[in-house]
This record gives sequence, structure tokens and C-alpha cells, in this order.
Amino acid sequence: MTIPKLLTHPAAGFGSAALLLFAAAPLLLTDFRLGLLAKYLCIAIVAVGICLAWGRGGLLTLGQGLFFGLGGYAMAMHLKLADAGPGELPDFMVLYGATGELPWWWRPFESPLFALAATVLLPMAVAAVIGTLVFRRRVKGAYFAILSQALAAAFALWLIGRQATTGGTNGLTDIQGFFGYDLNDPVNQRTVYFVIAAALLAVAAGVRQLIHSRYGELLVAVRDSEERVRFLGYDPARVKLVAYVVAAGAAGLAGALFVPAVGIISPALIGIVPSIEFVIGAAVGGRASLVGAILGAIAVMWAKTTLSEEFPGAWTYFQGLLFVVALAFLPGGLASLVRKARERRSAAPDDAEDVPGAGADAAPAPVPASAKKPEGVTA
Amino acid sequence: MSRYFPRRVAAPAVALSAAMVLSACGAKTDTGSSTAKGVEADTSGDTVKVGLLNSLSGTMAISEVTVRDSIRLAIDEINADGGVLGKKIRPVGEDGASDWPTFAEKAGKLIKEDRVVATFGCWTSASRKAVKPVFEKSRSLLFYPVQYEGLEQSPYIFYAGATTNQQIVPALDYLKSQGKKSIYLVGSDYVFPRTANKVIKAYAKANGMKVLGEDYAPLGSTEFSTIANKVKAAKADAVFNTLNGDSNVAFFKEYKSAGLTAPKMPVVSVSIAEEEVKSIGPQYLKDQLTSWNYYQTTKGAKNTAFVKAYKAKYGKDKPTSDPMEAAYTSVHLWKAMVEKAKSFDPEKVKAAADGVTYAAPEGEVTVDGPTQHIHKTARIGRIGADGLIEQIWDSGKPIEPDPYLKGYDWASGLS
Amino acid sequence: MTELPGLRIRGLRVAFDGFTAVDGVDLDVQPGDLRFLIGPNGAGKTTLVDAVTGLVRATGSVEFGGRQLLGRPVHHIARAGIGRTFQTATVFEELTVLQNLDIAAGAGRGAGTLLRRRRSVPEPVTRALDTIGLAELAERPAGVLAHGQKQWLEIGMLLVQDVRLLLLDEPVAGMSQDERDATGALLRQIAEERTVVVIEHDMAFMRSFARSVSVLHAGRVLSEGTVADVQADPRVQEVYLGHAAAPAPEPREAP
Amino acid sequence: MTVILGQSFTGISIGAVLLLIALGLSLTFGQMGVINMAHGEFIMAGAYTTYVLQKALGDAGLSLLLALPVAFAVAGTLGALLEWLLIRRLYLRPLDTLLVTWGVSLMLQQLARDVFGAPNVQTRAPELLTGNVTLIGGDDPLTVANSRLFILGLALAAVAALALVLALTPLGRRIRAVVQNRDLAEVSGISTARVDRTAFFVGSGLAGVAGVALTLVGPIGPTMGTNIIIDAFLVVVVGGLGRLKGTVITAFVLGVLQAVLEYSTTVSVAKVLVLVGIVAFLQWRPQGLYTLRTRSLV
Repeated sequence: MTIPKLLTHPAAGFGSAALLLFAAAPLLLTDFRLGLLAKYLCIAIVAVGICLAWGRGGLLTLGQGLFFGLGGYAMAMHLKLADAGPGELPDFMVLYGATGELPWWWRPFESPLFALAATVLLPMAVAAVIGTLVFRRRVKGAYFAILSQALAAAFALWLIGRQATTGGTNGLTDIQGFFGYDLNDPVNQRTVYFVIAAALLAVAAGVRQLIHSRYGELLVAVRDSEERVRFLGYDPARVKLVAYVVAAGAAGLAGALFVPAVGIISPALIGIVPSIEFVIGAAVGGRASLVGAILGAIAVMWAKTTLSEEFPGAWTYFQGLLFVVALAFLPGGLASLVRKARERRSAAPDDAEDVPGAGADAAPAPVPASAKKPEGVTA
Repeated sequence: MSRYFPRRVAAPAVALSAAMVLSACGAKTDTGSSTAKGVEADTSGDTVKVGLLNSLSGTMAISEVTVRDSIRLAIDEINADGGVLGKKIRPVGEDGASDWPTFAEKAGKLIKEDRVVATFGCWTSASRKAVKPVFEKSRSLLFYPVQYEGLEQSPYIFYAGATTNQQIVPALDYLKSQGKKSIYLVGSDYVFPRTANKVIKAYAKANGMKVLGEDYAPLGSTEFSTIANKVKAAKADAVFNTLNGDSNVAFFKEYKSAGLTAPKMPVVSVSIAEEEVKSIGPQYLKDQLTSWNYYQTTKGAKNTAFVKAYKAKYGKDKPTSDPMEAAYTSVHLWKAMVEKAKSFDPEKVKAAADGVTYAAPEGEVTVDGPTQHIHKTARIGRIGADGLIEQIWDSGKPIEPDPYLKGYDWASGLS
Repeated sequence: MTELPGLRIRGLRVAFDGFTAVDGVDLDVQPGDLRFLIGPNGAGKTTLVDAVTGLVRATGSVEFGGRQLLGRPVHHIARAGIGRTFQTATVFEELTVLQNLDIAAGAGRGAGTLLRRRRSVPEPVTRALDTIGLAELAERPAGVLAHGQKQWLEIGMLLVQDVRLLLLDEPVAGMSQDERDATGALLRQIAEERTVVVIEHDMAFMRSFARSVSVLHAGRVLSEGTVADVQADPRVQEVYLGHAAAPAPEPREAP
Repeated sequence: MTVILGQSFTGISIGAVLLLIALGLSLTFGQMGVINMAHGEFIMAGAYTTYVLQKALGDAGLSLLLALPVAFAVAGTLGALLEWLLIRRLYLRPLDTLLVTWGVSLMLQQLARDVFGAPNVQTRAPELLTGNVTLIGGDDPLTVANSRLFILGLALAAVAALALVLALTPLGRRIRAVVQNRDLAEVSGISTARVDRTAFFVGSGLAGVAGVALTLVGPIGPTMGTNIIIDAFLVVVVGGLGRLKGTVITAFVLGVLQAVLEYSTTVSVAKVLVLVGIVAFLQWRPQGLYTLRTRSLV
């Protein structure tokens, strides 16, 4: 292997990412900025799932807030109960008039194991139910996107309406401990950061494996021509379901890790607007490219923090512009620019290029001539 | 060979992180939080920074921008007057973007990165609840300018707005004195209205008033025909309104369309100040009631000067309102506390707080040390056709803050 | 070699919003046949194939090897050994030729295989690559293939899918004469082991390669038999040429 | 009894508002298949047009009447501009259109904030429209708000106008031709690009008209569009793409459903139930209430 080849090798990418996340960032950043980075990494975990479901599977998941929220609340419920101590009610319940009894659906979250499992499995189970129903009925494209949005909005409304048991608009806040460790302690905050960074690498590695597997090729095939795949004897509903459920699990995990990193989970993170914001990072970086989606999510979050510190109004314009430019004029995201540049430099085919869909990446799926109508449902 | 790589890399990554977790264990919760230290503010130079934390974008920007403006006015006045303890104040503004986690993040930035000596801001209870742990963990001070639902007393927050017994309870007293026997509760679906309504129901029960109905609309909801129908059918003597923001516009338009008027069934609002009157339109609000501690029309030389200074700085058509006045006052109160303590150190400022007074536009206010709330005068106002609010009743003297309503027997079951 | 199943259609009817596209078709395709379906535009040829493959809802009966197909989901019908192509070649443009074939070969794969990477080329895929003559282009994205090559790739996908019955919708449309001949030879070769039904407008192609022909008109089977039988049928001449009594329909370019 | 009647009318009037905000979408989304998330901001543009006209003219009644055509033109122009600048490049990518127009909506909101200020602005309603009509007198009178009657009338008039335009005018014929078979229409000499733009102009213009009507019942502010856009989309989706009839029926059914649920539960619960109900309904009829059965492959 030549040196340049080594540098572009995926393992080198993972290695340098690990180096950056575990060594460089903690050394260079203040505790506060590291905390912010932890938050960005959580969003990047959601973006990894979106990369799989949307970039590879063509499922525009505009309702990831739902799964992010399920994971976040599952984690926060346990932490609130742990803070309150055995037999005690969380502080907000006392304040907002619960009748002294812990609601039945809170009880299982007293167990740390149940809560931890629920952060990932609960969103996956919900996604499995939604996905089974929706994909079986061949609801797709924009219909699917609007339905996901409606569900996320409904979940946020439901949480808001049940203040005594969910904290209402406040959400669950003022979380003190994380499985016995005091979150006030900067050392523990750092640990939380490391956990999140490791989770991101693990999820990215897992999704990368999926993308490069036969399943990953099949998923791209379903994205580009679902009907054709069906005639090959596959059930596309099941192929899509897997991607959707995995993306939901990633979002749930991200939500769960967001709680100790930021110390709050609230309906404001679940509704329509945050759900769309989850997508923008992946869109800017390159929805079909794993690295693109991750870096895109981090960069957009970083831009939001920085720009909104200086010019709050400008951020909104900038965000709008990002959507327009990234999607209308650069559908492959920044990743497609990088790839083009690399291709121009070396005409020789690269080892890493045998990724399905790498060529045109997120360039729009070819649409049969008869499909000038919106993607929707078929008979 | 690249195809084998994910497992190879994933394994070291997991091992590495496991090692990190094991080696980097900090304090356990059960050992007490002794290792958690407050963040020291930077008071070394000849200026000190204070944080301004308000929503400049998103749904709450409507209200919070005006608060930001009045805080800046107060800071300008203090700087023109020589500053605090000989140091000029440098405001550092942050946008909470109407999003509670963002508030928490920005609070952290102000305290840890900018090392501000105090922070002024927040509006919704949700944003206050989100930043409360941040200020407590860092042992830094927040001055909160808006009336709220009470039942809170953070050691690192000064509450410059009214608590329930300075706004809601007086409004109920006023309705009772007017012979109103039944009320209908309408509010937005969030903490303040729900908690306020709990207080109102307890009061009503003890005072022989009937609560004929209680309805909540999601924040931002603009469809109120059903609620107007329900209110109309209930035939209450008065409506107690804790709706927030946009919803008020739709509610009052619907209320008027349903043929309900102030003489027939007055609405007492606790979230509508001069700024909101302007955006709803006096056409729909004429003669309706509000309960606050300050109006633009409040008498007194101090207020005349405040209103004049505000309009000079921000424009003739800009009204002043209660939260703006409270925010403005909170900056001056902080200055008085710091000067009494002769230090910017939060612990010393807290210790010096009790009994600090300031001649505010609303009249003289006094800090209550134990609760970190302010003694304030309650005022009932009536909205005029010109959009200004005219005071029709006041409590006569500042009311002692009682966030947990300990002084009221009927409130014993509330917290 | 096991007994090849045949296709048996009885009283097939497909209606869209009042318009009946297929109106009571009875059709038998014997195992190992190379059957051509011809007929003017709107005769119901493609709709017939749609109905057999489960794409549109239909009434009547479609049996393949004795198993009823109507009412079953598309992917079940596909797994029962029935494959089809479309008028416009639909291959997965962003995947390579090899990946296209590998997916076609894998409908029966379990989760374990699916979640792993493709390590080697399955034997049927290698064979299909040779059969359709695309071995050289195996690593190219299917999107860059020439039109005819895409059609061959589609046929190749049906081969690795190991279908017993191939339903091809205008496979030589837009091909050069050489390509047509190559395709025809390929179809003959395939028909030795499988049953093939071809929808075609190209009469010269039909004459060269059909073993039997069915003529559809207005949703019904008008005539059936060998090429010669059909050409001699006056009803067929009328449908194609109005009242003229030309001996045979002229070759006609597909649109 | 009065309550039931009153609530039924409330349902109808909620339905009328839904119909107005969804009507433009039934053209741009339902017929042309463009998912325009900035539709809500065109409604906002209509509302601000009313505000500006009233500032300029003073008279509430006159400015409201004048606002109807002006808002149609303003919002329509914005729509045509959006179509020309962005959407026409994206006809084959409906999902990307969704996100791009979302970005546009963000920018339009911020623009409104910068031009008109973050706080809501107010318009005076003409005195005639602030009162109500008593349908049943007596101790428990049943009254109907004039503003609601106006909106109901406006909604029905707009539906009738749109239906007539689609059915009778050359423009309508061209739109239908393009919707049914774009390629064939193109071959028959119809400039599909121009039809697209005109249809988008009309659909967006209808959003502007809805904005004028909303000034009578709700707030006028930068975020007014976001609050209603999803509702509008759901109406069109449930009604079935391409069917005006479906949109009309769905708007009123959802309005009445919302009113009934609001009355028997709470507003929040009603909203959640309606949303979940819609998702369940689409399970049962994924193509909505009314559908066009065609032979199209995808």
C-alpha cells in the first residue's frame, strides 16, 4: 500500500477520527466547548441514522424528533427517579400536583437496566410498528415525510399536555446524577463526552458495515427502483423497515446521551422544527456519505452556535440559505464536492469507491418517465 | 482487506472508551458535590461583564426583545453614572432562540466562557427551569424579570417579577370585591397557567367562588372558537386569562365575535402588557382588565423619566411594560446590592441583598433576602381605547413576596 | 431436469375506472415455449403482463405450474419463479452490473448473508455475466451502459433470479440490427430451459424467433398459433392494416 | 342544544379556515405535486398585505376588500418567483423540494421579522365584521360571528372560482392536461413550463387570500404560517391528491371533528387525536378520500 492510499483508507479515517475525538478535542477545548461538542456529537449520531434511512434508503425521516425524544425521555425518567431516591417522586411531580403515586408507566424506569435498554429498544419498537403499517401500505416519498412530521408533532403535544407526569413544556430538567456519578463534576462531564464520542464511532462503524453489506446494496436498489426490487422477489417494505428502525435506534441513543450532556430533554427538541434541523446537517454534508453526514451535522450545529452568538437574525437567513443551496444546487452535499475534487486528481479508480451509490451519490434517484407525479402511494 | 476493517476499528474504539470511562471517574453523587466548585467571574479589569440572556429569535422574541432593550437602558444609565464599584459594565448578549436547551447552553457560555458577574434575562418559566441548574452548579447569579407561578426559590436566582401573591391573588381579591362569584379559566398549555390555575382554584374554593371551567390551548394555538363557545355557555361572572403570546390575539378576536364584552363578562389577563395590547388591537380589548405591578401610566417622577428615556432611545411608539420595568429595576437593584456588599462575589451579594431598596418606576421596591424576591405593589388596570392601561385599583403598599403562599391557609395543599 | 411448469390463464379481466383494458383473456403457454404477444397499441399486452405479475388487480384465474397467482403480492409471485422486464429498461443505475446481478440472485438470502459483505461472486452470476456478454463491464455502474446492454442486464437479472417464466416487454426496442440478432439468439438459448413470453412490435424479429404467437386486440385474444398461422389469419390482417389484404403485417419500429 | 348547534357551526368555521389555507395547496401540491413548505409564508404575505394597505388607506372595510385582489397578486407573484427560481429545477425531486422550500420559508419569516418587526402587528376589522348574527334568540342565544360567516363565504367563493377556472377556462384545460400527461401535453404544443408557473401563481395567490381572511380571526406575525402549514398539507393528503372535492370535504370533516373533540376533551388532546386519526385513516385509505385510479406504474 502506498502512503497516499493509506491516507485515504477508511481505517485511517476512523483512526484519525478517534484521535481527534479522544485526544485532540479534550486537550484543546475548554470544558464548556467540550460540552458543546458532546451535544453536536449527539446530533451527529442522529445524522448517521438519517444517512442510512434517507441517503441510502430514500426515506426522508422528517420525524426523527419522535425517536430522539423517546430515547431522551427514557433516560431522563430514570435519572430523575434516581435523583429523587427510592420511593420518592421526582421534584416536578411534587410541584405540579401528581397525587403522590408514581404513574405506572414510570415504574419500570426505576431499573437502570430497563431504562438503558429502553433508550434504544423503545424507539426501535415504535419505529417497527409505524414502519410496518406505513411501508406495507406503500406510503412513501413526501407522504411518508409529512406523516412522520405529524407524528412527531403529536408526540410533542402529548408531552406538553401532561405536565404532572411529563414536566410539560419544561421537559425533564435539573438532572443531577448519571448512574451514581455527579454531573456537576467537570471530570464526570468529560466522561460523558467520551461515552458519546465512543457511541458515535460505534454507531458509525455499525452503519458503515450495513452500508457496505449486501443489505446496503439492496437498500440503494430499493431507493432507486422499489418496484423493480419487488419483481426480483424481495419485499421492499422489510428492506426499508430495517433502515428505518436502525435510524430510530440511533436517534434514540442520541437522545439518551443528550440528556447527561445537556441536562435537559423537552418537547422543544421533538416537534417539527427540531426534526427538520436533524436533517439539515446530513443534507449539507452529503446525505449518502457517512462522513459527510457526520461532519455536516457537526458543522451546522457549530455554525448555529457561533453565528447565533454574533448575529441571531443572520442565523435564520443562513439556515434557510443552507437548505436552498445544499438541496437545490448541491444535492450530494459537500461530500460530492470532495469526491469530485478527488476524482479529478486521480483518474484511477479508488479502492474506497466501490460503495454503492458512490458515483452520483445523492443525485436524485432516476425517476421513470411516468413518475412526473409526486412520489406517493401506489395502488 | 478494507472489508474487514469495521470490526477492527470498532474494537479498539470501544476498548479505548471503556478505559477512559474507568480512568476518569469523578465524584459520585453520594459523596456529596464537594468537588463541584463555582465558576469564578472575571473582575480583574476595569470593566465587568454581565450576561444578557433573552430570545431574539423564535416565538418569544416578540416579548423578550423589549426586555433586552430595557436592560441595556439601565446599563447605559449606570455606566454614564460611573459604573459599579468604579468598574464600567460590559453587556454580553446571547440569544436563547425561544428554545429551552439553547437557554441552558447559552447560560453556560456566559458563565464559563465570558465569566460574567451576573446574568439578566429569561422569560418563560420553562427557560428559567432549564437554566436554573446551570446557575446553581456554577454558583452564578441570574436576575429574572417576569412575573411567574411561584413555588420556587433558587439560591442563585433573584426574582424581580411578581410571584403569585403579588399578582394573581390581588386580582382575585379585586374580582371578589367586585362581587364576581364565578370564573372561567383559560390558559396556554404550559407551566405558568397550569400552576397559576391551581392557585386560583384553591383560592376560589376557600372564598366561595365557583370555577365553571378550565381550558388550555397549546402554545401558539390560534383557533379559539370552541373555547369562546364554552366560555359563553358557562355564563361565568369573569374570565381569568393566562394565555401567552399569539394565542391572545385569536382569543380576544373570537371573544368579541361571540358577543362577549367587558361589561358583561370581564377578562382579567396576567400576561397582557402594553406591548401585547398594541399587537392585539385595542378594538378587541377595550375595558378588559389586567393585573400587574407597573403600567406605563403609573404615576411618579421616576416613571416619567423612565418612559421618557426609553422612548428617546428606542422610539416614540414603543410602550413600556411591567416585565421591562422589572428588568430595568433588576439591574439597578443588582448595582445597589453589589455596592452594599462592596464585592461582585455572588455569595457576598446574596448576603447583602436583604433590605436593599431602589426607587423604581413602579415605586420604591425592597429586596426580601430570604426568598430573593421583591416587595411589589399590585395594580389592577383597565385597557383604554388608546391602547394604554389605566390603573383602577392598587394594593396601597408593596406586598411582601410569598412564593410558597405560606401565609395563606387555603394554599396549604399546594406544595 | 424437472418438469417445466406452464402458464394457464382463464377469463382474465382488468378494469380501470370504467375502461376495460383486458377483457376475458384465455391463454396457455406451454413449458419451454417462446411465445410472442403482439397486437396494436392499447390491445392490453402490457396490462396482461402487469396482471400476471401482480402489479394491477385483476379477476379471473392465472395459474403457473398449477398454483394460483392472482391476489398474491408481487414479491410472492416473483418468488414463485416469474420474472419480467419493463418497456424502459429498469436497472439500478447507481449500482454496478455485478451488484445488480447479485441482488437479483439473492431473494432467498437470510439475514446473516444479507448483513455481510459480498466476498465472492456467486456462481450463477458469473454464468449470467457470460451469457449476456457483460463480463467485461461487471464493475461499471449500470447507469453508464448502452441501452441494449441495459436490456441484456435485465434479462441476466431474470436468469440469476432463476425464474421459470420470463415475461419480456419489448426487449429489442431501440436496438440495432446486430443487437436484435444477439438478443434473439439469447432468447432462444434461454427458452431451452425456461418458458419465455415476449411482447413485441417488431414483426421481423417476431418472425425470426417466435415459436408461437398470440395476437391481442381490444383486450381479447384475437388469434393464436405459429407465425404462419397468425399471418394467414384475415382477422389479424384487418386489425393491423384495416381492410387491405396484405399478406403480412409490415415490420414496424417501436416507439 | 344551543351548544351542539353552536359547536357544529364552530366546526364548519374551523373547516372554512382549513379549506382556505389548503385550497391553494390542493392546486400546487394536489395537482402539480409540488410540496411547497413556504405556502404558509405566502399566507403570511397576504396578511401583511392587509396590514400595509390599512396603514396606507386607513379605512378598515375598504382596505380589507382591496386586500383580497392585492394579496392574491402579491402572494401569487412570490409563488411564481419561487417556481421560476427554484422549484422548476426540482420537479423530479419532490423530497428535495420539500426541504428547499422549508429553507425559503425560514428566510421569508426572518424577512418579515426584519421588515415589520418581531412582534405581531394588528389590523382593525371593519365594524360590520366584528359583531355577530343571532340565529336563535332567547335566554341561551345561538350567535354566529360575522367574521366567520365572511370567511365561510370567501372559502366557498374561492372553491367555486377555482373549480370554474379548472373546468371551463383554457388555463384550466391546460393545467388538467399537464397533470394527466405531461409529455403528451408538451407534444401537443402546451408550454408546460408556463402552465406550471401560472398554476403556481394561482395556488400561491389563493394562499394570499387566505392570509387576508386570517387577519380577522388570528394574529399577524412572522410565524403565523408555520403554525398552520402541516394542517393544510394533511387536509390535501387526506382528501386525495388531485381532487378538489376531496379537499373541500376533508376540510369540513376535520373542522367538525376538531370542534367535537375540543369540546369533549381539551384542545391539546383534540389535536393529538386528530393527528393520530389522520395517520390511521391513511392506513386504511393510503390514497386519501378520493383517488384517481390510473395505470401509472409508480
